[in-house]
Parts: sequence; C-alpha cells; structure tokens
Amino acid sequence: MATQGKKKRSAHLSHLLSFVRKEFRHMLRDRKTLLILFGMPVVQVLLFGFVLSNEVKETRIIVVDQAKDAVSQALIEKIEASSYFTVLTDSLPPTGITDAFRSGRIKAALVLPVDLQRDLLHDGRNTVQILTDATDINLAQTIEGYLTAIITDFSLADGMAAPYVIAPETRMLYNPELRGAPNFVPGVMAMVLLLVCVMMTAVAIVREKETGTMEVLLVSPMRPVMVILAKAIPYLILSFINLLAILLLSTTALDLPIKGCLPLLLAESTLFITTCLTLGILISIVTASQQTAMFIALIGLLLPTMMLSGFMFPIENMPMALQALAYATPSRWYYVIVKDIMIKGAGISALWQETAVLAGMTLLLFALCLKMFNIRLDER
Amino acid sequence: MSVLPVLLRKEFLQIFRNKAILMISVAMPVLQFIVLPMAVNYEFKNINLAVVDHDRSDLSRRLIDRITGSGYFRLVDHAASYAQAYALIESDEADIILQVPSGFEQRLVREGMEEVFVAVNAINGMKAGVGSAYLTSIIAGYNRSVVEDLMPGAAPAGIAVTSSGLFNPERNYKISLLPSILAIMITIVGGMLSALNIVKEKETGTIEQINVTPIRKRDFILAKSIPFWILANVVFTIGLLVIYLFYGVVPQGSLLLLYGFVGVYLLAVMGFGLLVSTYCTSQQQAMFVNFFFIMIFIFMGGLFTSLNSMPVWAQYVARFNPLTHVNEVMQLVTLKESTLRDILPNLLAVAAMAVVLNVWAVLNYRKTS
Amino acid sequence: MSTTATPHSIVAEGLTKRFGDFVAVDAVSFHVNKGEIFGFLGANGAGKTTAIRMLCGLSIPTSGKGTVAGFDVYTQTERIKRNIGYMSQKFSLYEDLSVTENIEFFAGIYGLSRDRIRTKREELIAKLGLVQEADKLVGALPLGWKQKLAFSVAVFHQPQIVFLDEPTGGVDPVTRRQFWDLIYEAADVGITVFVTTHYLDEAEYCDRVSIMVDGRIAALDTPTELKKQFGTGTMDSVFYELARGAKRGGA
Amino acid sequence: MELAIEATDLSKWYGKEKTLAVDHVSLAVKPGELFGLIGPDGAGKTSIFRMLTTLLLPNTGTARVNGFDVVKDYVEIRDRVGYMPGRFSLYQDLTVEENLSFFATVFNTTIEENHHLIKDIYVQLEPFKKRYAGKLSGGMKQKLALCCALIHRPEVLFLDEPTTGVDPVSRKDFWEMLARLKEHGITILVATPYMDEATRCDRIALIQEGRILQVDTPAAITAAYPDRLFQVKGGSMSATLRALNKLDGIIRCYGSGEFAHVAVPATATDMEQRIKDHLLAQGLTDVVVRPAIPTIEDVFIKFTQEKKA
Repeated sequence: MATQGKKKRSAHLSHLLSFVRKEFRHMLRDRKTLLILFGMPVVQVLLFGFVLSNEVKETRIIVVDQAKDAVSQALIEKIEASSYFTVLTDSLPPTGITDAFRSGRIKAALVLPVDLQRDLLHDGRNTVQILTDATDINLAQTIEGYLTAIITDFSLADGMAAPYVIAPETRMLYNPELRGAPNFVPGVMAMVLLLVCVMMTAVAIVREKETGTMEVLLVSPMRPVMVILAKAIPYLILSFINLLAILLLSTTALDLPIKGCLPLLLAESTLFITTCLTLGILISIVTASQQTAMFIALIGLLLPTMMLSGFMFPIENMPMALQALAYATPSRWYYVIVKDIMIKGAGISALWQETAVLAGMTLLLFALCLKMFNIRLDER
Repeated sequence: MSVLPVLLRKEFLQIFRNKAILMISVAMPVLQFIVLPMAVNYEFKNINLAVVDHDRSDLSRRLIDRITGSGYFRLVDHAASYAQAYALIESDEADIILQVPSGFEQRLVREGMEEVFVAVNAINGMKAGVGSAYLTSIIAGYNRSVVEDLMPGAAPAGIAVTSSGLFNPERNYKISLLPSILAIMITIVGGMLSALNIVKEKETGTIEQINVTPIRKRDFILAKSIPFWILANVVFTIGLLVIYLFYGVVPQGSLLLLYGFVGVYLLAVMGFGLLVSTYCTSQQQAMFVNFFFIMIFIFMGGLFTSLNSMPVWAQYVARFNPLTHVNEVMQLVTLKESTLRDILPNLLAVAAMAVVLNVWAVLNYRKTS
Repeated sequence: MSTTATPHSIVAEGLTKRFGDFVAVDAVSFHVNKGEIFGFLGANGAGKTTAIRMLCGLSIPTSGKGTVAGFDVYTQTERIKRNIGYMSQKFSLYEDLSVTENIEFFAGIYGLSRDRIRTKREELIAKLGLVQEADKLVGALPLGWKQKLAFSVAVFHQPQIVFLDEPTGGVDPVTRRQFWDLIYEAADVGITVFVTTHYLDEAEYCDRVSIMVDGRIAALDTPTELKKQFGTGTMDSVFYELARGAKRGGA
Repeated sequence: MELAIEATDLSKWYGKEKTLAVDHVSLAVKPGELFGLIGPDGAGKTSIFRMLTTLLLPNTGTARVNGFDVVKDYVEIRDRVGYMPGRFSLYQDLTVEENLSFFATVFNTTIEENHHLIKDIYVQLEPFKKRYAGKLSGGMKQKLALCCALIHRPEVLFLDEPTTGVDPVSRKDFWEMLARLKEHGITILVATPYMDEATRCDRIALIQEGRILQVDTPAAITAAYPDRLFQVKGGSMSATLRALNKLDGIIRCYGSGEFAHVAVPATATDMEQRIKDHLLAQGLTDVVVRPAIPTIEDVFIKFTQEKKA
C-alpha cells in the first residue's frame, strides 16, 4: 500500500511537471502575447512612475495687476522666481478671465487690488484674491496652498507681518520632495499585476474548453487540482520575472528605494500573484467562452481595482458598503504591503494582517476553483 | 439593397443574440457606474493626528483644541515624545504629527514669533498635501485669533489672501470627476467590443466566408463599428442618467455638444480597437494589446493626476491620447459651459485620430493574402 | 455580367503557390467548362484548399496565370468574388442567425433587391422543406439541412461558378443524394460547379474529375475515361492508385 | 464473460426543450471486439460516447465500462480508457512529439513503454515529429490523435468519428491500424458516418435520430436486406433516375456511384427485364441492369426512407 501511495504521488508530480512544460510551450510559442505580457507591466510601471505626480510646477497663471506699484511688482517677481508658476504677462481685464480659464490657457489667476501699496502703508493690510480652476480640485487646492505660502512669505520678509506669528515648519516624511513615483508605483504595480495575472489565467482553462482538449483531459487520470496548479505555475513564474523587472527598473530608473527586506517583498508579491492567478482560474472555470472570460476580467475588474485599491481615492472616505467592497479587492492589501516595505521599510510584524488576508483570499478562491471545477461536460 | 444595412442588420442580430456579452458590456458597466462614484471623494475627514505637546500651556492647548475641533482631524494620541509619535506613523496609526516646542507660549508672547513642527507621512501624497494644507490654514486662523486676543482692536497686518474656485465653487469631486470616469467606461466598453469582434470572426473562420464575397472592406469595417458605436452611446446615455439621478450632477453646457463630441471620440476609440483587431490573430492577443493601451490612455489622460504635473515630453505625448481630449471636453462642457469654439481644437484632434485610425484599419484589413 | 468571351469558366495555366520553400500548388494547369460539374479530388494536404483559395480570390498566386469567370486571379479578385458562390464544410453560415436571416444576409451582400430576396426566400424555404424551421437558428439544424441550405445560399445570387469544399462530409446517405440533386439543378441552369469530396461515389456524379497529388494534377478526365485508363471498375481504385504514391502526407 | 461495454436504456436530452439526443439506447460490446456505431452527423453518436466516457451524465439508464459504472466509478474508467473526440482536439501549437509525450505522462506512462502499440502509426508520423500538430494534414492529425489515445494501452478505446474529413487513402490506412490494434486485445468502439467503413467492424449498430435501428455483424445486416436490389445504368444518372421513377413496382431508386440502385420486393419476378424494357422504352441507350449485392448504405437508405414514409 505504501509503495502504491508513493507511486501515485510521483505520478501526480510527473503529471504536473509535464503539464507545466506544456503550458510553458503554449506561452512561449505565442510570441506576440508573450511580448505584451512581459512588456506591459514593465512599460506601464516605468511610464507611470515617470509621468504621474502631484507636483505643481510651471503652472500658468495670470496676475491681474490693478495696482501696478512697487509692491505688486515685487510680488510678481517673487512668484515668477518660484519654479511652481509661470506668470503670463499679457494682462487681461477681469471680465476676460473666465474665458482664459475656459480655453484652458491658465489654471489660476491672482487679482491684486488697485490700492495694494497704499492700503498696506496706511492700514498695514490688504487683501488679494486667488481664482483657481476648480474643475481639477486637487490641482486648484495645491495651487492655492503654494500661492498663499509665497504671498505670506513675501509679506513676512517685507516686514509687514503682524506680531505673534506662529509659523508651522512642515517636514514630509519618507518622501520629502513629494515625488510622484513613491506614490504611484506601488499602486500601479498592484493594479497592473492584478489585471495581467487575472487575464492571463482567465482564458487558460476556458480555451481548452473551446478547442475541445478539455474533453481529452477529463477522460484521463489527470485530477482537477493538477489542472489548476499546472495552469497557474507557468504564469506564476512569468509574473515573478515580471516583478523582478519592475523592481529593478523602479530602483534604477525611478530611483525608488527598497527600504525594507527584499526577500519579504518578493515573498509577499508571490502571494499576491498567486491570489490573482487563482481568481483568473476561477473566472476561467465558471465561464463558457474566452470572450466572456475576458470581458469579465477586463470590464469587470479594471475600474473597480483602479478606484478601490486605495491609491486613487482614499478608502476611509468611502461609504461603509464600498469600503467593504474595497476590502475584498486583493490589490488594496498588496498596495499597503508594497508601500510599507518599499518606502517605509516595514517588516512582517507590521504586515501580518495584510498577509493573512491575502493568504485567506487565496485559499478561499482555490477552494472555490476546486468546487466549481466541472468534471463533466454537463451544463450546471 | 445596398450592402451596409445588410451587414449592420447581421451584426445587430448577433449582438442581441449573445445575451451574456450584452449583459457584461452594458449591465456591468452601468452597475459599476452606480456604485463606484461613491468612492470619488478626496475630502479627508479623519486625518489621524498625533500631538506632541512639550509646552502644555494655555495657548498650546487652545491650538490643539482648535485643530481637533475643525472636523478634519482625529486626535489619536498625546505622545510624550516625538519618537513615540513617529512610531505611530510607522504603524500607520497616525498620518500627521504636530509638535509644539516647550516654551512655545513664552516665546510667542515675548519674541512675537514661534515655530511649531509638523511632520507628515508623505507616502500617500494626496493625503499629505491636503492634510498639511488643512493644518496650515487652521494654524493661520488660530494665529489671527491669538493676535486679536493679545492686541485687541488691532487689525492683522500683511497681505491677506482670499481664494475662490471657479466653475465648481463647492469643490464637489463628483461633479468634476464623474463625467470623465464615464468617458473611461465607454472607452473600455467600445474599445474592447470592437477589438474582439473581427478577431472572433477570424478565430471561428467565418471571416473566410466574408472574404469570398464582394463586400467592400470599408463597408465591413463600418458595419463592425457602427453597432458598438451605438451601444457605447447607450452606455453613455445611461451613465449620464445615473450621474443625474444618483448624484445630482447635471452638465452645465450643451448636451448636444457633448453627444457630438462623444460621437466623434467613440469613432476614434473604435478605430483603434478595429486596428488592433486587424493585427491580432487571437482574441487573447487583441485583448492584451487593447488593455495595454487603454491603461496608458487612462493614466496619461490627465484625470487622476493633472497633465500639468507631468514632464513636458509627456504633455506632448498626451495630445495624442484621445482620452486627454475627452477629459478636457467633459470638464469644459459639463462644468464650464464651453461652446463649440472652445472645444474645437479637441474636436479636430479627435476627428483626425478617428480618420487616421479607421483608414489605417481599413487598409490593414486584408481580404486577400 | 461576364466581360470576356472565353468559353471556359475557369482557366489555370501553371498556377503556383509557394509558402517559403514549400510549393503548395505546383504549376497546375486546367480549365473548367461552363455549366460543368467539376470534381476536384486529392488526398489531404495535396494542395486542394490552396488552389481553391487562389481561384476564389482569397490568395494571390506566386506565379502562373488564371482567370475565373473571365477575371484575372491577380488583379480582379473583387470582380471574381462578385461572380462566384462559395461553401465549405464548416463555417458556411452564421450559426447564431436564423434560416431566414442567413438567406437575407448573404443575398443582401450580393446586392439583390429587397423584393427579389423576399420572393426568392419564400420559394427557397418551401423548396427545402424548412417552413417550420425558418425562424430557428441555423446552429440548431441537423447537419444535412444546414448543408443543403448553405448550398442554396451559395447559389442564391445566381453566380457563374460555385465552389464547394467538402460539402457532404458527415451527411447521411439520403440527404447526400438530395444534396446532389441540388447540384444538378444548379448545373442545369448553367452554373459551373467546382466541388471537392472524399466520397468517391460522388466523383462518379461529376462530368470531369481531377485528382491532385503533391501539388500537381496527376489525372484529369471523365470518370469513365479515368477508370478505363487505370483499368479498374471503380473510382476508388483510381484514387488509391494515384494517391498512395504521394510523398507529402503531413503537409 | 464480462462485457467490455454494457449500456442499458441510456437516454440523454438537452436544454429547456429536452431535445432528445439519445433515445433509450442499449448496447453490449464484448471484450476485444471492434464495434461500430454507424450513423450520420446528429444521430446521437457523440452523446453516447460522452456518456460512456463519463463526460456526460445519462438522464435515464445505466452503463458500465469494463464493469465500472459510468456515474459512480468515473475515476476508475478514466484511468482505463482511451478517448479520441470528434473534432481534432490535440494542442495545435505543440509538436507531434510534444503532444505524444504530454499525453503519455498524463496517463502515467512513457512513449517507450507502449511503443509496440503505436509503432506502426508512429513510423508514419516520425518524419514530422518536430512539426506543430496544427500544421499537419487531416489524415496525419487523426493518426496522431489515435497515437495519443493509445499511448497508455487503454483497455477500451473510444474513437468518435476518427475519419471525418479524411481522404480515402488515409481512411484505409486508419482502419488497417484498428484491425492490428484488435490483435492486442483492445476493445474498440468507433463511430463513423461513412457507411463503407462498417464492413471493417466485427459488429455494428446502425443509429439514427438517437435510436438504434439494428445491431449485428455487417454481413448479417446486409444479408437480412429484405428487398431485391439491382444496379442500373443507362446514359446519365439523372435521366436514368427520372425514367425509373415512372416505373411501377419498385420500392425505391437512388444513385450509388456509377450506377443507380433499384430495390424491388423480394417476391417480384422478372423485374430485371421489366426495368430494362422500361428504360429502353423511355429512350435510354446502353442500358445495363443486373443484380446487386446490398451494402450497409443500401440498408441505411431503406431505414431512412421507411421512417419518412
């Protein structure tokens, strides 16, 4: 009995190996798809790492200088000197400002009152007005913040300040320059990996159903669990290589440090990739055509992951129901993990909860896969 | 009977017969669109604040009360030391540390100037920026009241700043983002449907049957895009209704203009999908290629991070991104009541893309090998 | 419709198709008379499909000359398509469209007028005995009915030539015979029929038969003549004699 | 002796309308037998195959393969049978060799272990072993699929329309291979729409519209043909058939290759002369009329037309 059991186990292992080899061949022979699978995450992470940021720089503003006096001149010079703004020199009457906004030429306008210098000298105070384009609220707010800071600074330096000043000195921890990459790379990584992994395996089993090879596999000693594992392993390896490429590029090209422990990051990533691959396989198991599988994977997942992963919109602001939905999104957990390990240098002790959730999800999905796997051709 | 209506009829029949795909491509996006906008909210209500008050004076206590009373911050801890507070940041329990130095009150009254120290967890850039801005403005407000207390009657000096946001004065994120998210939705739906359709005929082999008929390539491509164009417009319309019914957002500008632009825009998106379709041999390939570009379109479209913040080269590249234009137009028309004249550059750019992509797709579709 | 006065529906002279080093069709020459039923036989991989694809304007030949319905296979592929009908064993009709919808679709493609389609459609459905099934999806029909319908659709626009690629594979014996009745009917009204089959009894129903081996035409004549040439009583033996020498089984 | 395949009262229906694909079918196949299911596309052959290979659950009835129940003991059956589905279902993007070794491992064996079983076929495939399965010709594909189904030396082999779309020469090769496999004691159940292949089976079941019409040896089935059959020729086939249709006393006539076949009641006498006279009277020349030996196809046509009548 014991030897028989052993023989069975080794048979299962060789099943698996041979199946994995087969899957690798499928993967390697479709060069176009392989190229996209490899290129896509790397290019996207790199591109978005370079491009995405919340910095404000050289934003075009108009100063409506009704004062045209020494103070206003000095203030304009000060604004121009900062790297945040480019002051458009062509002055506009106040009525034309809306049009300038509408055409998208400017993002903000600063209106200096006629009696800027005189009022300052007389009353020691005056009020200027900032107009921003609030269609992009975040940008508008940041611009207001920067402009206000410059003006406050200007009035302090000019010795016009009131007494009793409480000046906050602000330090940005972990990401002092508020660069985009540390913000966006973990989020994009979580999102791209999720979608690519899910899509890869979403077609894997349903394709065999469509081509009819599933029939032959079913009438063989091959067990469902082997089919599922064999479908996942090659993509796990591919995704792991992808991950290494992403990390390599983000440390070299994007200058993103990995403060924490690299093996931990790799281990957590492998866990996350497994979760996504299992989700894909589940989709593949319950659908009948490649087209349906792909539509579910893409239309069904793209927007929700983008919006609920937490890197676009803060989860704590969402209504409870949506928060619950966000907690069911694997990328939400992985996003926290990547951020904490890479940028904060956190260890497993800080991340065991997230890890446990991902592991739980994977097990649940895997169990569902086994349960839903149809060992016959009958429709359910 | 001319050929195009015949082809169109066939496409429609097939679309409506495949209920699964129809459900996924119409019902799923609409459902998502009802639920997901609830996530659109950058306004931070509960920024976790750790306070290190070394002064423990009257003034410092009033400052802290004012901050916690603002509604934006939640006091998580009065830490004894900065190191303790920092630990809270590390464990993600706190987002911001406010440290008041000892002798704060004394120095403020005696020297007329004092600094407080603010440390922000800047990993989440958005929260860091918004949080520190809130904090700064609360401190400034407190500052004014301190001045009034200490020098009753004296007006605060210096240049005060008032600000107002045009077009969206209440700074409602839903108004500014929902139309653009709707645009993303129709891009995904339209792009995917058109990208997979021709490839599917290739995979099942029915394209051979089409290729031995005298159907003109132009008619074939048109027949493949018009139904999905209409379907995407239906999704768009339902989306607008959802925005209105569930979120009360009404486009300020002309609906006609909006539809006109979206119509042209969809032609460009479908042209892209069809082009992908003519290059690919399997649905899987088509989907991956299309997905790759849609992701780039979305993230470089200026919606989630402003174009303004991107490197200059990326801003040029973004002009070739149809989603950049649709985002701009959505905001121009729905919020700024822009007219045709304002959106003309966008319209022309998208129209040019539509022409180039569709012509390219027609040329690249081969009836004969 | 025809613009030339050739007596032949199909003329091939040294028609060749190469894929890299592989010569799929090797300088094939033959002609098919108007109104003839021409059997195009050959083992799997002999090059039949490639040859048909060239004649239907789906594939441009590497060298040689050819005209179909008087139009050149290099330069006038779209005009060829206007004058032919085509049906293959698989994929001839859209399975997710109904009988009526398929007829209307394919007739519409060839620009038949709406009234004409309507009257002819009713006639056809009645003739094929599909009145009950007119609104059923084609995918739900038995194969034999599907194939009869596919053939009728392929000749609906009265093309000069109809190409049939293994039209009767898997069809039951009675329906197979009914299918051939349809072919005879078409030939009677002057449509040239170009047909491939693996049923050698069907070869007997053709006016002339060509047998392709390794990309070349190894024999071409009437069934009676061929049998005489090879000194046997059945087309089966003729075919076996020729095809067993083929070198290219796996192509 | 235990039966290799034993099906009792098997039925299968599909969809909401319960379209009956298999209608109370019973079958018994002895070990080592080459048994044919002969019937056209849509007769229900594939559904029967799928129930016997445990891929579908029967709606009524039971079936056993080598003593194992197709519902309860599906794992045992899957370990022991070989199955070649109707459409080509090997991996098109793998080479001949890769397909073979993949299926060998899936069935816990190696190509070497059962090489003697497949060697006749494999010799023909060997020159193409580096070629992708998708690039093989129809005949070669089917040979490869047979190799893959055989590689683990199954006790029962199920071949669903292995020769559809295959040219006559390759079909002949294929059946010669099956004959040799029988010598290894493998039970083979094969489905085919080609009537001429029936004679190569030990026993056949004629099947149409989900029902079994008759089960016996091919010789017994043709011997039981109740009518007298003539082969007739006189000018063109269509003219001959047109003329024959005007003649009283014949049951049916139809083309069959070079000749038309005419069936008349077994009791009728002097029909040979009557047919000849009639055709000559109709203006046909070179008239030939002679007795013909019925084939399975003739039997099948008889069943089909009787059902319609």
